[in-house]
Amino acid sequence: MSSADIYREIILDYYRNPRNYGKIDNPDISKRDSNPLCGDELEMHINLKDNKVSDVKFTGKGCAISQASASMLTELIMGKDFEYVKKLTKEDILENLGLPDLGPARIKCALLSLKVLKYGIYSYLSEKLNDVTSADKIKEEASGLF
Amino acid sequence: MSSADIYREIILDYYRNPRNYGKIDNPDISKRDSNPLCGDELEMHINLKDNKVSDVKFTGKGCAISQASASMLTELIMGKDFEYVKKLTKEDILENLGLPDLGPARIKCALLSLKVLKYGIYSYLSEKLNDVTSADKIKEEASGLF
Amino acid sequence: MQASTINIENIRRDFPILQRKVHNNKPLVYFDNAATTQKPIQVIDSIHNYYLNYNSNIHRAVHQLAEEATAAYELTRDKVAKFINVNREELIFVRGTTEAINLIAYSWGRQNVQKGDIVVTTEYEHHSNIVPWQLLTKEKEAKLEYIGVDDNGELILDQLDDYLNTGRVKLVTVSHMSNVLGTITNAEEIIRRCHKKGVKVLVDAAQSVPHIKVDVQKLDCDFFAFSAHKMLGPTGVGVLWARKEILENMQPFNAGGDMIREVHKYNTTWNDLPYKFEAGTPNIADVIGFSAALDYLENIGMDKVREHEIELTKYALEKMSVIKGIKLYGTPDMNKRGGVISFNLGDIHPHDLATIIDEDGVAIRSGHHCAQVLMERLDVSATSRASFYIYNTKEEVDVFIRSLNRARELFRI
Amino acid sequence: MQASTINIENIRRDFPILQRKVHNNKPLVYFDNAATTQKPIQVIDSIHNYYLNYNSNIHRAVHQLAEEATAAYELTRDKVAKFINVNREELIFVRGTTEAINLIAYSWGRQNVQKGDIVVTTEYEHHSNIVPWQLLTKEKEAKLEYIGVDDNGELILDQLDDYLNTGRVKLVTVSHMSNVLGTITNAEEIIRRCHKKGVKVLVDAAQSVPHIKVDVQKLDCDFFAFSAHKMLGPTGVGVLWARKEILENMQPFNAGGDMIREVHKYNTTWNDLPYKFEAGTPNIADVIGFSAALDYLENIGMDKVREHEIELTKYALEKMSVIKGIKLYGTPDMNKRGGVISFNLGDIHPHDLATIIDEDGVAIRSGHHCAQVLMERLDVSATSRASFYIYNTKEEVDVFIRSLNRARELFRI
Ligand SMILES: Cc1ncc(COP(=O)(O)O)c(C=O)c1O
Ligand SMILES: Cc1ncc(COP(=O)(O)O)c(C=O)c1O
Repeated sequence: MSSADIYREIILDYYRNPRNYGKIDNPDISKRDSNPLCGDELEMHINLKDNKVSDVKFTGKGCAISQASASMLTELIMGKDFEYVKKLTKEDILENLGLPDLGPARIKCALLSLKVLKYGIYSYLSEKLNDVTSADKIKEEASGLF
Repeated sequence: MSSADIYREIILDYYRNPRNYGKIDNPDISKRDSNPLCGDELEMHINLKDNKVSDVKFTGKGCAISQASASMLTELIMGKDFEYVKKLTKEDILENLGLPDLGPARIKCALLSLKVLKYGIYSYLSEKLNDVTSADKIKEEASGLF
Repeated sequence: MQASTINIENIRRDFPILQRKVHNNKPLVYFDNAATTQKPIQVIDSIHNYYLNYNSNIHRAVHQLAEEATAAYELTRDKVAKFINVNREELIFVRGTTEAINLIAYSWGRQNVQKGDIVVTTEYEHHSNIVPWQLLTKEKEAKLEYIGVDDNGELILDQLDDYLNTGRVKLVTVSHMSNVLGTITNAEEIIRRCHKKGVKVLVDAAQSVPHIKVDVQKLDCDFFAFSAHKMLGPTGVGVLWARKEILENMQPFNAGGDMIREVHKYNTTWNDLPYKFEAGTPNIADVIGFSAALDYLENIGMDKVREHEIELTKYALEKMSVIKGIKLYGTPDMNKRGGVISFNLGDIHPHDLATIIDEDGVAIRSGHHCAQVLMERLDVSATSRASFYIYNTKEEVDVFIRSLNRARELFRI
Repeated sequence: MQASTINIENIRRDFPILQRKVHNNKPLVYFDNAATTQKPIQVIDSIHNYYLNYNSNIHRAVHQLAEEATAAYELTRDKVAKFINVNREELIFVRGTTEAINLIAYSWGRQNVQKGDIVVTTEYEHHSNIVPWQLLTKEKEAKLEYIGVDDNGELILDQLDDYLNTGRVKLVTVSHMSNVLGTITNAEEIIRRCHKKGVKVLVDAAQSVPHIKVDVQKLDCDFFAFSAHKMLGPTGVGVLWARKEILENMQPFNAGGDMIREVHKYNTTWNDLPYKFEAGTPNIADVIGFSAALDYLENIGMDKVREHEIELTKYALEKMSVIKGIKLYGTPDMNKRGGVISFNLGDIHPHDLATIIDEDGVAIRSGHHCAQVLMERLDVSATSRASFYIYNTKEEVDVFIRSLNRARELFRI
């Protein structure tokens, strides 16, 4: 993808005016991670109600791709069934971003938010729900992202 | 030098029937060293009387060159002035051995005996005679051999 | 074409990779030299020649290949010794600066740093000169302290005095040139102050030896480390120098073949310097290849290298400073900086910037540059960094500038 | 010409050094393969090609060269993983077997071996698998014990049981093939007995992986180490494998760039596996070159490699055994030995022998082979050692035998 394709108006807008930026007090799910290669940081907070995402926020520092990706991800999952959220794939994220063909150097930026989300769900499942089997599965998926 | 030149009758004879092989009880000078590259070992014992070498013996394990060199060196210094012994050079040893043109891989074998001798004199000068200046000079020489 | 003091056309011909085209046939503009430099054909061929003609393990065999390989390996040691003006027996080949610093931390550090002692580093160090000391001071219940960086990107030496006055400092460890700001450390002054108090100094020369003439005896430090791959040499080779008295009293680091004198079941004695610190089969081919890199730099002359970089950096700083929205880090005083320029352009994240200008063939680095402590100090998460070497030209700077402006437009700044 | 199962003429054409003449125009007969092997042109060209076309530092930059170099470097990890059948995230690139073992001793050893514990090694280990454990057990006031070697050159496994029965053993560390005797260790049996008692096992595979097919998962050991330069690869590259659970609980060894997640002034977190254990710029070019070596061996097939070496070793042992005054070490059972032959000829010291036959172009190793403990066990100060690889021929063995006889005559034996 050429950079003109990547840095479209919408990505820049989400980068500069991130939706759902902030924190939640005592969230059900809370996770922070960083990309050791580039230093990008991301923290995500989620509340669940009736097995749906009732609130979601993120904070972070990083490139336009990682921040726009995080912000768009929060919009994507807001109000959705928890089952749906658990099943999100790499392809879902890239499509949601409108960047299906990112090269290997930058795809990690786009996927950091999904990684944080999956690790957050892992902690939630294992620590709060004691559902070790599902937790391990999602941890596997998270570590396989990059 | 070709190996036919190196392994002359006389070297083999000194290798198989080393002169002055053995130990001295309570020698004035006593030193053991080994060549870390090949594992050759050598120990040398010397007695001095009236500033002359009154007795010298060696023991060791190693190749024909190192053992013949050690044995020939003992013969060379027996009865000699200590001053003469202190001044022996690399060239003296190689000439005494009849191997002036040894290559870099084997010259260390020929010089191990001189190295042990010089380190022995160093210990003697510094510990027994308290002659630090001469001792340091000879230590320099020893460590410069290889 | 170039007003440069070195014949840059000739030099560029020696670097085949500079003929390479990237992305849609753009000529490569390689400005990532602080990360690793390109290699002249002389270095590449020297490695090739080693494997084609005299590859062998070294030091212990008597056959001809082993003799030739050993001689060539040890010749590099002689050349390095001459290059930085030290004795060959004090020179230890390692993988790189990182391993050199870890060797000191493990061996000298664990013997000499005790509970309550202080190790002083600086806010502009590379992670390689921070994390080993974090591990050591944690193990020993000692303290790690930082000399701060002022707004010009220079060390605040008054803070050094404060630490020294505690009387608990065992080591001051400082990079000779910042890999982010390009600041050239006043190492002589630091060493003078430390030695007055009997404190040892380690100089991380990863960014200095490749770019400025360094005489280690004159510098008078105690430990000195750098990497071959940042000065035209192969990857996998670094150099540690330390004073003989220190090395003699240090325990070995890695143990194994070559570093021993005699091994018995329950006790072992060590080989002479420098071999005591080179355990196992070393990186023979690349140490030999490093010789050619040293020859190449000596041939040009380190003064000329420095002059060329000053000229190029001045030119680039001038052109960059007028770009709208740019923020340049580090001192404007060329006497105090090398050919490394860190910057940020508007709110474009450095990764995004690097991606955009990569399309124009320009290779720069973006991120924290293994200097997260400095990033915190500068209050940024990352910077972009262009860094120059002997084969770079003003024309390449022009391409770079044009590309920065394209990025600016893309981000509507 | 050769009854060999591999096409040796084709193979020899890939190794340019085999065309070399030494001393007075004698063709090189290279029998020093246990020290280091020669490299096929595919490996040599792969390194050349890296420097000519895509040299760059890896992992952190986004420009095109960095992307290409990173991909090639990580591809080697995939290939190694496949070659020994493990997961890529458990594979750490180091300088060689020596560094791999030291890494385990420093990191895992210092965390897990306590006062009074026992580390068990064997009498036929290389210094690299003895001295690190001497240092560790001394520091920890633990004990180092040795499994003895019988007159056939095999380990006396009853002694292992005695040690295990003490209940104090933390680690058994054993070479998979002796670099002096060529004995192939019954590692499966050792691992079985150790795991029954919950004891970890390190396998030094420096001499096995290059010569026999090894499936690490089947072997079921806990740590596994080998060197690229002994299997057609470049110098300066080695591999450490360990189980994920173990690596995850291990402290880092060297600290610096690339192995961190976040560095703050007073605390730092680690990168994921395997990067947590790869600090600083690695030996990029040579790791990439190692890929070509693995391809080369896979192409021939490790079973074929083994067959060829058995045939050659059998042939050499037959011819050598009738030389007057010769003493051969190790087992005559070819199922239990690799292509390494240690011997002594009359009272000719191995160094003298090596010098003499070097004149005929034959490169063998002489000395203690970094196995002084074994030399004491065999009650010799040194042995001569001929060791074979895929490019060696029976004709070369004939040259070697003639040369041994010339040495015998020169020494009047
Ligand atoms: C100042 C400084 N120190 C240390 C290092 C580490 O060097 P290496 O990665 O070669 O070990 C670098 C380069 O990355 C550096 O710039
Ligand atoms: C059995 C064994 N272990 C360890 C080593 C050390 O390997 P390296 O020198 O590549 O570190 C060797 C080779 O020298 C060896 O033969």
